[in-house]
Amino acid sequence: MLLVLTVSNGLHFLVAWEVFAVCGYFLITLDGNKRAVRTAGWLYLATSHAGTLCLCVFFGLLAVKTGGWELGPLRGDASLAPLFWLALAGFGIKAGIFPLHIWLPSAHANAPSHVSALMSGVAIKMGVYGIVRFSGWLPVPAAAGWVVMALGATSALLGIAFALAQNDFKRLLAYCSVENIGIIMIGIGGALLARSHGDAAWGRLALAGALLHVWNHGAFKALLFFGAGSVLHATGTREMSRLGGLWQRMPWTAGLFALGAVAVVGLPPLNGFVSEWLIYLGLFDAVAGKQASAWVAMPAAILLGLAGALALATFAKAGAMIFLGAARTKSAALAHECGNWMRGPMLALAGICLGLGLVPTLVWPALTSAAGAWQPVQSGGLSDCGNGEADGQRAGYPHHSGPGIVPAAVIGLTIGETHAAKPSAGGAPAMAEVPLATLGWVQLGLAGLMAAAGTLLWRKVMANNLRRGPTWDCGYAAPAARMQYTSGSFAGLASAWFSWILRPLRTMRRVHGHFPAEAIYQERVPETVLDMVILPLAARGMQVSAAVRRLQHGHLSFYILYVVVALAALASLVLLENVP
Amino acid sequence: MTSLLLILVPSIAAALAAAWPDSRTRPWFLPGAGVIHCVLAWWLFCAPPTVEAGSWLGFDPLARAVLPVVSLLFLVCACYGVTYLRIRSERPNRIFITALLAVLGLLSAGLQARHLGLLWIFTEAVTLAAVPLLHFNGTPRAFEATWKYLLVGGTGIALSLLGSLCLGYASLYGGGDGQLTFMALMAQGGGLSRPWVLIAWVLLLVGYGTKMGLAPMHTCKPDAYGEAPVMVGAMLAGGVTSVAFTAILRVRAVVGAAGAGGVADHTLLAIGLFSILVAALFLLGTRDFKRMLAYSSVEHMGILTLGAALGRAGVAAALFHVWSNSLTKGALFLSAGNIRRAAGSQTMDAVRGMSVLTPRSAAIFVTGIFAVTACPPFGPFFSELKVLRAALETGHWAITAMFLGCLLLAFFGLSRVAFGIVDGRPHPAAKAGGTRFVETAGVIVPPLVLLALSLWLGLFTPRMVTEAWAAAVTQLYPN
Amino acid sequence: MERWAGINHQNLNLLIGLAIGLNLLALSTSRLPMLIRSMSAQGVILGVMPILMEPHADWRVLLVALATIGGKGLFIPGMLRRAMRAVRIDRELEPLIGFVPSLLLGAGGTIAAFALTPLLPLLAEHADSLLVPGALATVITGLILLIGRTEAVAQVCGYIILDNGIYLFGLLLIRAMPLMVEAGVLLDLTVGVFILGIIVDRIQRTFDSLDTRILTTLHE
Amino acid sequence: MKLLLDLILRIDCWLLLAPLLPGIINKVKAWVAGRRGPPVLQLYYDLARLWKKGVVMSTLASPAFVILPALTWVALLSAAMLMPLGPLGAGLTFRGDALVLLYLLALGRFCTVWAAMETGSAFEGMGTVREVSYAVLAEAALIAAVLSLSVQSGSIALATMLGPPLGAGAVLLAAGLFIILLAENCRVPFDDPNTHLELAMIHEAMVLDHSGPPLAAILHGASMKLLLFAVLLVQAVLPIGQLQPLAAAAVLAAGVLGVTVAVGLVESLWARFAFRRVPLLLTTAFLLCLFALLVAWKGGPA
Repeated sequence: MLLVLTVSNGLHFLVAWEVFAVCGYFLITLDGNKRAVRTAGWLYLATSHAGTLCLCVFFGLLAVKTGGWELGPLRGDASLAPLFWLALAGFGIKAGIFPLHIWLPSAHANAPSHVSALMSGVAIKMGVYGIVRFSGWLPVPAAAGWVVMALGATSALLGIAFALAQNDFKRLLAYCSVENIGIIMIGIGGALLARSHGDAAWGRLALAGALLHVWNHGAFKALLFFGAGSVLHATGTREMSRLGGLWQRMPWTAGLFALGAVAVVGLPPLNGFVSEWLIYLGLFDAVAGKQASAWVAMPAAILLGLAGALALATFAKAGAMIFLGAARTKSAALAHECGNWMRGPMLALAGICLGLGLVPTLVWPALTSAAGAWQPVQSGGLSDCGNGEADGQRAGYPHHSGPGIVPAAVIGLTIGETHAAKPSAGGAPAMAEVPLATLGWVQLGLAGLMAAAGTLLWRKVMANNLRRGPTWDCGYAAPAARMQYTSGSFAGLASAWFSWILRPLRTMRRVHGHFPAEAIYQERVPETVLDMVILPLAARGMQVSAAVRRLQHGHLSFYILYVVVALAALASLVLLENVP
Repeated sequence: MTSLLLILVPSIAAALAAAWPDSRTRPWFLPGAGVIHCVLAWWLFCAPPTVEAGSWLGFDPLARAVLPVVSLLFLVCACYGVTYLRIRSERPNRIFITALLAVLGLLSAGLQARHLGLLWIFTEAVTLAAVPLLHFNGTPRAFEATWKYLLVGGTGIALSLLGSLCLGYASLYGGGDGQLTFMALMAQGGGLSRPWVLIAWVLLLVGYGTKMGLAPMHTCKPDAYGEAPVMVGAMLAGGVTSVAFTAILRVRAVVGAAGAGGVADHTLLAIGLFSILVAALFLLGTRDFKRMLAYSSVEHMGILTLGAALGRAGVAAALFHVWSNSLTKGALFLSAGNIRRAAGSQTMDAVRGMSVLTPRSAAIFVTGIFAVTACPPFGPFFSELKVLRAALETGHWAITAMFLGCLLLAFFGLSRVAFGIVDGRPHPAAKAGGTRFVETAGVIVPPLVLLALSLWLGLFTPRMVTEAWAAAVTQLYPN
Repeated sequence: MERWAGINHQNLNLLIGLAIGLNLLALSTSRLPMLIRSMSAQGVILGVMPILMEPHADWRVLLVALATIGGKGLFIPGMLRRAMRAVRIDRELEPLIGFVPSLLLGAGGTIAAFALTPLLPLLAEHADSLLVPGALATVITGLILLIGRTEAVAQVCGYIILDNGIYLFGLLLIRAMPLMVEAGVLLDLTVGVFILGIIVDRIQRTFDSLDTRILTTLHE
Repeated sequence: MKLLLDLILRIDCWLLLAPLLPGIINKVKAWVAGRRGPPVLQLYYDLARLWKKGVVMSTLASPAFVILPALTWVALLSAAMLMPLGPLGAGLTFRGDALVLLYLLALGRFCTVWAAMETGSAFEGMGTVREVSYAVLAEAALIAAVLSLSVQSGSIALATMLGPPLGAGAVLLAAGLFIILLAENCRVPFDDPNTHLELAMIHEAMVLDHSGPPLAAILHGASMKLLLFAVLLVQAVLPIGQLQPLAAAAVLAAGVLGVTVAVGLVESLWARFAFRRVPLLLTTAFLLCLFALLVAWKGGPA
């Protein structure tokens, strides 16, 4: 995988890419005895292969146009621009941008949780890496920025809408990855847009935000998947409607999951906010610029806000259904806390989330240099308040690798590689002024204040005498665990607004008559794109295949007839070309 | 002279094997002849002899670009065959071994044939020599497969004879002196009668295409590959098809010289793409993993044909693909044979969980499937990428898109079947079967070697091999 | 000399006409012995042709002629008769293409062959010969039999008639093609048909029938 | 030193003045209804009493149940610190603080929601669902409002965004922000803070189980939020930045008072909406803000 990041030859890139994809398959199917796991793994493999073929064409065309497999900045040749679409499709499948995400939910849900963490944290980022890398190296078509941003906004909104409607918490996290990729794509789209509008400074801002979000998402999503993994390990179910009240048995997991949830929703003072904030700044600048790009940036900003609010609902639901309230089933009531070996990595990841949130300036130099390397500029100085404080990260990049390699290192950092970053020597990028240091102080202050106020209130409450009693529940005499809001009912209100795309499948039996039978209400959200588009298409393909296979019926006479028919067909082809 | 030895050694070995009294030691003729043949072939490969322009037989650049890999494939299959025949000691092996050795000799002859008639004779002879190989198992199914192979193949062969005669008549009509060597025909070039050349081309393409197994003439292929012993399948898929392909290449060169190259390329393109498409559709639904390999072979024959239609770069890529496909397909056939033997069945419905029963063969099989579906870093990936690049260079956008779409479908089909038989829990019946198949070195090492060779070909394509392909292209496109 | 060639030419065309007639006979008959007989007669006729075409009876020409007559006229028909007798079936019961349609098809093919031949560029010496249309008609007949019949014996006959057609065409090149090559081709064909005969025999013994419609176990 | 003093003053200002607003609203409502109503300072009394009381906590809830109200309160207070107060300016101003403010509000919501779900009560679940769902729409409207301010002023710092010259879209924006204010603070017609029909509540349903000091924190936080939105509304539409400091302060105070009275009047004259009509109203607010944005973009100086 690291190979993917470091090669500078198209052929080697493809090799590394595909080997990495195939490894992904074997990781997903580690638990290969279950049919669902195998299906999910195969779906992953198949879509991934489709993406690789796109990339094969991409690199093939690149090689045809440039005459070799060597990669490098080629921004001069405008005829290469249409290739961007191929790269977008190929890398987009890996990244899981919305209509191409079909493999992602089931793969993430069925893989072992640490693998899900790795995939969500790193694997799908390879797609992002590809898009960033090649949009930086190649000229892009004029519409690229618009399309990428539109795709990103769609991914963000629909990804989180699907996440909200899920009952399987790992699927929820997977769809949330679709959302986060969408957020990253919004940032990248902003950068592309800025480039096509004369290299506006806000583009870099959006790109820096996107890259930082790559990093952040890696940290908090891994944390959440680890948390999900320990819940799965403890209770044996992925259905949130069968859980509840786990905080009592697994306080560590609950706390860390809550932390991850705050981070993923993008709330201050954690890291998710910092990157979203940067992307917002880019978008707001774009809108305030009143250029044509504002027409895209404006809806993108609003959709980003919508997605953020939905994410809040989603993770409030996830946290509440899994950890809060009363246990809904026996297995949830008998859960046990994960061991130290599971807790350790979670603590480390939580530390990263906290650290990146409170001291965002740590990564700033790497981000600016990456954004700069993406598009070197001739003029403009780095006007960054936070730059001066980042002296912890001052080792050097190998200079021979050139500026092009820097984005790789930025992503390299996301997976815990101890690369150290330093702004590359080649050209200081013009970055809009960003009070990142101030933001850091605000976040730090906020965290401090929260800790202080929380402690204070707790002490006050203890001093005032804390009593325990049953939940009041408006005086209802016999509250039961089954009366709690379930995952479906929690999401019902908001996901109803998206039923046009979610297309939930309902089974309902109402209470009827004087001696009613048991009433039932079930709702399941399908994989809409997969179930309603891809599978029907696949069924059609299988029909064609079945029809063609019927030709191989075993009757020799017909086989000889086929030979004669082929002869006639080829002869008529030749005739057609030779008769004027 | 050494090039004649390539034909003589297997022929003599075949004669000796036929006369050898002991059926337990007779299989050793296979690797014996294989080793000598392989050494000779690679010696000639490294030090290519000069071939006289008018000679009827010779180790010319095209033979040099194909023969070594066929020889290598035979050697590995022969080694596998020793173990295989020991397992199948209940079947008489005299005719089988004789025929297999004869096939090797005739393949060497067919690849080296530089004369229109001679080429046809050897290709036909290979077809006939393969017949005893197909019904080795002696089951009704095997006879049925043989019957179909013989009649469909025979029809193709008849058409290619008619085509050869037409090409000869084209030369005669154009004032040729009856020298029907390819060099002479190419030298005659525009002097050949165009209508006759075109008629000949269509007939020869269909005829040799039947031997290659291009759709829709592929119909006997799944039956034959499905019922024959696996190393025979490997030799058919890697060896016989190569002879037919070189035959098409040689004829294409003549047609090109006669000024009808464009038409020829269009027909090649059409039938190549059609083969890929049909094979992909078959692969999507097939449930028998040995027949699946046959369809995959149809697909790869389509890729070869496609490459042949794409000019110099395409032909070089296609020759590369001959190598990578032969080696990879060989590994697949041999490992599939192990699985077949261990599971006692060859359909997906009855075979499951082979990663438990035959872990090593299953691993080789799955790796082979990845290799043959053009996953790097194996040979087929690089050769197909070269075909792709050739297609892109010549600006065939729609064809590239179709080609890739079909590759994707083929991947779906192949991976579906492969994982279907490898994963899951084994059938209780297969587990409890009386004589358990043991994965000895004799049945594991050969496919592994082939897979390693495919990997080696992909990662470190030797300069000398690349040069051999380039030389063959120069022979086919002299100007 | 001139006259000799002229007479031979006439005789050759006569023989080819005969062969075409045999084609139609083969297409129309439902009785397998009749089919075999017409096929073997065609083989004998074809075997005589090279002797007529080559005024100087070379020993190699003689060899080719003898091999053709022996193989196609005697040996293979004998083998087929034996196989047929073993299953005690002597007629084609349910052909895929009926006898009248196949006869019409064959006639149509023959007419088309005659109509198309003038379109082909032929050397002057072949222009008024029936070789080319005769060859085409025979090839078409062979293909119709191969496709239309379901008895293995009939299919083998069809294949041999197809070969006969190609052999006829090959006579165009009898001067150009070195005889060694011609002999090799002939040998191949003979061996091929011989193997066909063996397999027919095996099929008869394995399945106790020669109806190829039962040979459809192998399918998708 | 001066900075510290300023900060303390400002905190005091927010802390002390905020509870006045609910009192005023209640007074207005009583006045319209012809009652005497509770004293304006009623909330102060309530807070003081709650602060001294003990706490009953559900057996299902974790300690976070008690701590989270404090975090909500801190989030709201921090948001208040970012809000400029007319001539006084903000406690802290930097590029992008508007977004921080928005997300601090979201943080406050998240903490409240989490605490509500701790109890496992169906009623709290109900309130939570409504809260997070309607917040989605309110968030979109709010972002659109902030965007329009940002377009108008060309800045993303609240200090420069607020107090603009009277723009063409001011009326639209005022209407939009006012609806958002009602929604975010759970006032009629979205929610009825005085009702005791739990089924019909949003915010109140979420805090049903709270008692003692945490409830005090929640109530005080809610009043701060109300003040925050009132200040935002006034500064967003009135040209306070163009006035003399004293006049600006007076206008600001008068504006806030006016908004508060308006809220009281709305509560007196309107009934609570059926829940299915709530999205409609919020969408209206969003569209109002969006139109304000377009007007600011196309109508304002380039």
